[in-house]
Amino acid sequence: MFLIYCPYCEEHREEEEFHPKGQAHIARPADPEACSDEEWGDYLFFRDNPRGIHHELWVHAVGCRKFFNITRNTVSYEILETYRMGEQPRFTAEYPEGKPAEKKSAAAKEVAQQEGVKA
Amino acid sequence: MSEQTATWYNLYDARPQVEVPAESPLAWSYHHSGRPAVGEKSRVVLRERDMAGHLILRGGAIVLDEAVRQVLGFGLPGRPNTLTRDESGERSVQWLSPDEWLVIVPGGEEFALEKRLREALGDAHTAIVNVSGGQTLIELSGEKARELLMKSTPYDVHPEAFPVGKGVTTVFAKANLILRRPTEERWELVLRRSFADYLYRWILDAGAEYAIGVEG
Amino acid sequence: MSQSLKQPNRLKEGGRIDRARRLSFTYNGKTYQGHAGDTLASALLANGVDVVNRSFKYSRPRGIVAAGAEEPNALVQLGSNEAAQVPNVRATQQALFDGLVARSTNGWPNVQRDAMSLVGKLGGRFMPPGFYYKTFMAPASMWMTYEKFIRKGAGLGRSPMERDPDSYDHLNQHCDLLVIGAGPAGLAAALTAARAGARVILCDEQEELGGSLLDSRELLDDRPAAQWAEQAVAELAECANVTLLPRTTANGYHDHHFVTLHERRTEHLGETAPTVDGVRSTRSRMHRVRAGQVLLATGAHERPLVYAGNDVPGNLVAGAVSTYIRRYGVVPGNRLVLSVSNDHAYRAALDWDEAGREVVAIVDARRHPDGELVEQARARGIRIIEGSAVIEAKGDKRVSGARVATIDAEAFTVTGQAETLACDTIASSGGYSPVIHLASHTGARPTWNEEILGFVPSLVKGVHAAGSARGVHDLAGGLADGMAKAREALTALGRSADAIELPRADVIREGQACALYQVPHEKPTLRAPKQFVDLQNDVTAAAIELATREGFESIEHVKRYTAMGFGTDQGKLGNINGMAIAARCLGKSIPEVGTTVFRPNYTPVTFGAIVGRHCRDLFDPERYTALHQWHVEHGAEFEDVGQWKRPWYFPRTVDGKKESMDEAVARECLAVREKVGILDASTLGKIDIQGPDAREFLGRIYTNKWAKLAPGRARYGLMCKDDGMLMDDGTTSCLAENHFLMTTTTGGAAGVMEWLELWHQTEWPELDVTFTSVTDQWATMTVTGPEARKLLGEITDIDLDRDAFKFMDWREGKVADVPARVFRISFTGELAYEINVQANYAMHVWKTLFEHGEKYGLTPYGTETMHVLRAEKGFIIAGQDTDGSVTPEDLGMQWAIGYDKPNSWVGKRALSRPDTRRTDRKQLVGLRPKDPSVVLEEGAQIVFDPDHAIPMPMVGHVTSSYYSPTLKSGFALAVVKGGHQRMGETVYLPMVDGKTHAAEIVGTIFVDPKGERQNV
Amino acid sequence: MQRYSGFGLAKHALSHHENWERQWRNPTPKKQYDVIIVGGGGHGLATAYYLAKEHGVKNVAVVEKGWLGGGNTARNTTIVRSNYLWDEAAALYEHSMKLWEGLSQDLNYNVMFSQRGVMNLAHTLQDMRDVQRRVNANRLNGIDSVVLTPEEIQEIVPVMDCSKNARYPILGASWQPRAGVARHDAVAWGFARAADALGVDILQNTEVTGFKIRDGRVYGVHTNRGDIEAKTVGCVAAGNSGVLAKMAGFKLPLESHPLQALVSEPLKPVLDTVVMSNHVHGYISQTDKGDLVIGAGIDGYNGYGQRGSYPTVEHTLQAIVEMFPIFSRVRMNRQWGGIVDTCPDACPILSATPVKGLFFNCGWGTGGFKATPGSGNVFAWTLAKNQAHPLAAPFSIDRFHTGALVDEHGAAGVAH
Repeated sequence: MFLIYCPYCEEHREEEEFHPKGQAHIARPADPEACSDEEWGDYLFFRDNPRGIHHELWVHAVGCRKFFNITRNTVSYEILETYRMGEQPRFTAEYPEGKPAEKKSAAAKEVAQQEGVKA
Repeated sequence: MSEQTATWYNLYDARPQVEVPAESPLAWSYHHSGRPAVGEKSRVVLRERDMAGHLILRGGAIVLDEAVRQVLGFGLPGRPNTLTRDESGERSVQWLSPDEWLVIVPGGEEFALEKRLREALGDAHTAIVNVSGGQTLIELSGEKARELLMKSTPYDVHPEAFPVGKGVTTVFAKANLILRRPTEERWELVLRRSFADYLYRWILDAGAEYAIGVEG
Repeated sequence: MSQSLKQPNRLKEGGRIDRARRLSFTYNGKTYQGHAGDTLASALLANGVDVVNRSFKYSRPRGIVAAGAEEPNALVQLGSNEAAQVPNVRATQQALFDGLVARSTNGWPNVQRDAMSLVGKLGGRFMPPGFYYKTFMAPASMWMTYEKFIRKGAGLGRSPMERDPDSYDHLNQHCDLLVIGAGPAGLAAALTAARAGARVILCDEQEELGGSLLDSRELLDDRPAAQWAEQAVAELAECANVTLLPRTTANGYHDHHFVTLHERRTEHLGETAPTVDGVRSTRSRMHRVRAGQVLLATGAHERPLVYAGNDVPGNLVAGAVSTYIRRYGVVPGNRLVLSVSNDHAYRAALDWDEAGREVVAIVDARRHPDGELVEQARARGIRIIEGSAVIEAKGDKRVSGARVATIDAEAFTVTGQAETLACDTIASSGGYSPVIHLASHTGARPTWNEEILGFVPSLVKGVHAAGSARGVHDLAGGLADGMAKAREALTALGRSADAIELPRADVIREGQACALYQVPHEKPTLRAPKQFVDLQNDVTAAAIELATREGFESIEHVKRYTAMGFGTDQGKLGNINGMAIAARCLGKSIPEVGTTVFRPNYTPVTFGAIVGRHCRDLFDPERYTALHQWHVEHGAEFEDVGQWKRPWYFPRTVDGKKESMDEAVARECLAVREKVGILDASTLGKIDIQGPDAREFLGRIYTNKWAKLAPGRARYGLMCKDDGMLMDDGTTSCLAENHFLMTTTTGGAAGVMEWLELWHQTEWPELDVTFTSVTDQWATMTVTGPEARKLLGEITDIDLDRDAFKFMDWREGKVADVPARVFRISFTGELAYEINVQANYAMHVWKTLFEHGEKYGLTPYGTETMHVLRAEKGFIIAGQDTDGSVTPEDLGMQWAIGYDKPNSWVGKRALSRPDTRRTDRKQLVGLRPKDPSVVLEEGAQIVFDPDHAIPMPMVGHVTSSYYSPTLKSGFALAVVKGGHQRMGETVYLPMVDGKTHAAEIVGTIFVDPKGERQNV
Repeated sequence: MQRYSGFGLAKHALSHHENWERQWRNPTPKKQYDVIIVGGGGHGLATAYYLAKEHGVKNVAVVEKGWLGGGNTARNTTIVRSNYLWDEAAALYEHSMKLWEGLSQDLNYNVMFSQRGVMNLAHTLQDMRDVQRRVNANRLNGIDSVVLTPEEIQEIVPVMDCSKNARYPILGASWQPRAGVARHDAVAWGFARAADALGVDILQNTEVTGFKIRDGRVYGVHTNRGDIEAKTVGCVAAGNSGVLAKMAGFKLPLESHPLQALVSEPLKPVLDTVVMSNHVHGYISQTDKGDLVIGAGIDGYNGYGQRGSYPTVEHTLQAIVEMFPIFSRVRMNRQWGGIVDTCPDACPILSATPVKGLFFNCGWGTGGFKATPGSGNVFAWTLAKNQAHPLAAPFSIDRFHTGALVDEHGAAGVAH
């Protein structure tokens, strides 16, 4: 059973609170009517299925109900990072140790997040 | 409140103005499963705080924080998974998600609160949803309350991980609920109406070895 | 029933048993005595019981071999009555309690004289590995008969045939450090972490914490090691941050340091859980532990040597001999021959000697053993036979002698003449295998360590191993290792722990062990007497050799072909020996042959403990509406819809006779069509939608248009997935300009809620809109029928005038003094009002309606009547009339598709794919059976040509079918290929009973096609 | 090939089993074959066997990265049935069922196919409609299938709780008497031995690292033991199909998920048939050795780890104890996970690909084991004739673009 860091609740929670929702970063074509049948079929059904680093969409179903992304190794099941919608992963198949350039901006983002609400 | 907001949202007081019989979500459970008496050996005590006012607020934190402060006299909790309360402890606001909070106030206050919040919010879009009939709040206390929770939820309820002032939505048995810890001795569980009987039966079953008693 | 009071093998003193407490127990119908602190195994040995079972395949007599979880033979059936039966209990792990009743698992008529043993003796030769695959094939028709006999002979214990009287529970635990195993390394680790203030859980599978310290010969701080263990446990017990769990087995290591610990809470007390203060205890408990770090201090299992006749009762592993003597005060025989490859095992001979019984000889495979323990044995005058091994045990139901010869282990040959030593016990040791099972569960492959001649665990991040579990077998080393690894673990958590003062242990110099697994015999393996590798599955060295000859070269193939390691012990004793034999046969090294993968569970776990409290009436939540009590009190029969209990129908009892469903439904239907009925519709999903972009969002998520829906109005909507297939439907009302109330199907509520959030959060975050579930907030009562207006008019202040409050309008007002939103939505085709009130007041409103409704003939109806009425009107039920392969067009609902909306709403693009454009798709139609008395079967398949041979081309099926009391006829909804173009055609429905029904394709609306009745 | 028989067994016993032959060779890869099958599981070995036996194509290599039969063949719950809802799926699985019925004799290897019947329980009114729909469809497709009442169910499975006070009472079931279970490992071994005897080279520990593709056509594979050439390559690699497709430069509509199963300790015979319940989520049968074999649901995330989530196991056992309260005191011995490659419509892909000469047979989801002989048979035909077998035609990759799915998720709702 996974232990998953929810980037919105900002703490680790048990897998029982989450649902996996397939591959992350699948954008719906901007103009579906302009898509060929082939392109539409690809969008609907064709997914990466890597052995190794994979980006997944999950939802914190029993919790904050927010969707977010997980970078996870599909063999070891190690979770390398979780990140909010709209953000890009640091760990990718190309950069299994993390993209060097983005480390700084990720840190900056964290500071921004912590400011949050002025209580 | 501006005239426009009045046409934007349906403001609606669901509570009758005259006295009519009301039933908490646990009415059937009390009837059907009974209420074991609280006795000397009871190491867990359950008490329902029924008929309270429950509101869900959804929107931007900064705007809402100001409105809530203005109306309730205290602000939104600043961190995830925490709650703020007024001095009496009867009114609380709990973080549910980055744009969602649960407000619990004494029964009957919720509609006035909703109206005043709407006024304070002006044109800012915020959803306020009255869910007072859809859920109820129970309290668990006693030396074995924490162990009973450990039987039921995978969330860590150790004081280190769950200090006073914390509140989370989590898995409980095969349902989910909101679990909060307003004071050192007391745990609060917010149950959804339709799951209330299942959860009540679960809690009685899990609490049997602690001679659980139900107050009221 | 006979009785035995003597315990011939019990020592006068020693052991950790409570001699003052005598317990009596029954084994195979005979009553024996033991003591508190005994296991069933130690008590049986104390009583001189040699044969405890018959083997699985060959029915050979078997005795106790080990003292713990690795025991392969001593499996018993526990329980004095049917409901208390527990099959396959390992006697070495079952604490003795007074009144325990056990039988051996195999053996008929009894273990001493077993009928099947003849088959084993004679037929054993005809049962090489894989023999089933090679025979029983002719004639083909006989296989099921052969199989019956094979099944009868197989299996170990038997399932109870009555319901379990006990209950079980779970406890969710969280800790910084989970320490598994409370031997020297585990105790040192737990003390280190506990003193540093960390949250620690320490568990051990044995009855008492202490592990090997409990039967150690060694001293700690000049006192028996067990005393230090007691002191350490006492200190830990005082720590608020420490949870101690004896009798608790870590049975599975799951992802991210989630470990399940099975605590046997009462199995040492009786066969069923005791009642304390009127409350029955749970029999066992599963701790679901989420640990920050895990330390495996699981020790090692001793490997026996594989020699001929090594399964005859009286053959034990050396360490077990010490355990029985030192922990239980039991010597399992009189005359011992010890066959070893290492120094460590000499302890067994020293203990035996000290117990006052004869050590015939120590047979050491090494040419020049010279460690301290060897010297001690020599000093006592024990005969040591060097460069040799026991090559064969003699005896039938008990060892009678050991054939000993010099061997060349590397060349795998016997080099000298065998000598037979008279003895009744042979103990052997081929080395020690770290218990790597839990580490292996994580997916990490163990690696072979040539120095310790064993696999050591590979560890994923956050897992640590200490002591024997990673091959550090000496006491001082184990203690130090436990402390060091605990400190490492806490450092990894960002904490720290100081070093603690460890007790002083003597360092015993041990000589190098030699590699010995299978002992050579004068005869080649295939011809030698059976040399057992896996005792539980009767797998011999010859079987492994044969498997490799037949081309099974991967260790996984060998295991599967021979069944090695597939027993309830998962090959704890035998696997490494089996791999070594396979390696020898294949001319490879052990690591080349492969590693073995262990899976949970470490030892078997009761289903009940895994199930916990989630059984019986807590198996799955039952969801109730606010009106549940009324339904129960009015005799409703309930239908399961998702987790909801919905009233299905309300049978009446007239003159003592209860209506059938058909009778009740006919009455309820007519009541609605002719008078007025009421339905509890509270289970429908309800979602409150607010925001400036709410309308835009609806326009994108629904297939139809929402731009112009005015406040006060409601509209029916269809929701598709992006593949164009219908997903859910329901009405949505405009409460105010930026405020909507959506309804969903009962079963679809949670899914739709998540669906809305998915699209909002991932695709259209720019839309300012929020969704809140209000399913539980509102109770919904549908009052419907010609008299509905009159009835409702009596108790509401809402103007119900047909022009003031039109069909598909909603109004707010009071009903029975309770604020209500009333929706003129009809799912029955009749005049209908859906009254929504805050659920706490629902019962009051419902009862008030009945107070006023009697004169109108107000009739409660359930889901079945609702279905009939809606089907008469051609209204679909998503999930019944659709199945994930039906588009709105297939349903003939083009009127609800906004082809010209400005956005490409969800599902639109998919409707223009080649397959969705086909005109011969299965389309929703009505069916009228030619014979009006026929109610077609739901699920009946439709054909055009009923005379076609099988396989018969099918063109659709019946999705909904009922008898209509209004039409006085059966009628149905169905999907038919190209159905929309086939109105008036006849189709056929061939049924199981051989009959074929004919039906006419008609429109889907059977009653009031113009919709006048709902619009009055 | 030595023929196996009871008499032969006795003869070998007298010579101390010293003269048994290898069941298959351990050949050195040739440079070139007519056909390469990638994947030495049940389906791949069956494909090779039928290529050699029925199409005379004997110069065939089966390339397996580990040990043969080591994937899902070794890790499934061994259920064999053909009572699928849709015509296309039913035809394919019934074709397979007919091959199962003579398989032991055909292969001269007892695969212990035990036709003890499979029961799919219905617990809700919608379940019942689905059962009736499927049974009616099965019968018109010539597949044995009946609807059982609770009383009939109780008679076949006396140890199950068929009472009305269960949380989800059993309302009925579908029942396929010809369905049953088989000895999974033996299926792989039997096909391997028979294929080997016909000349097929089974290359174990040989991993495909890439495809040789030129001008849109395949002409061989790269492996860790060197390049091997062939103009026709069939990939039958289950969970690893996606990885292979990526090597060949295209995507498949597949996701690989963990599917868990577990066994109890061996028990004396107590359950004589296969019982499946989709509603409470569990299925169970008893092996000839006495273990209760219990299947769990698919985990929702992608995974190649041969492990799944523990709560899945908990829920499965809750369902089993709900149906069989007497098993509460029985103990679970072992659990494991397979990797199932699933298509969006829960049906397989038996298809040509954008690369000429390269074919894929995958996406069997939870239906793989029962399809083994049929899948191999149909795929062999497809490879030999370079065109889709009529039974394979509906399962082409194209369907995910045209929309012509064969949606077994739908009303069938029956997996495994």
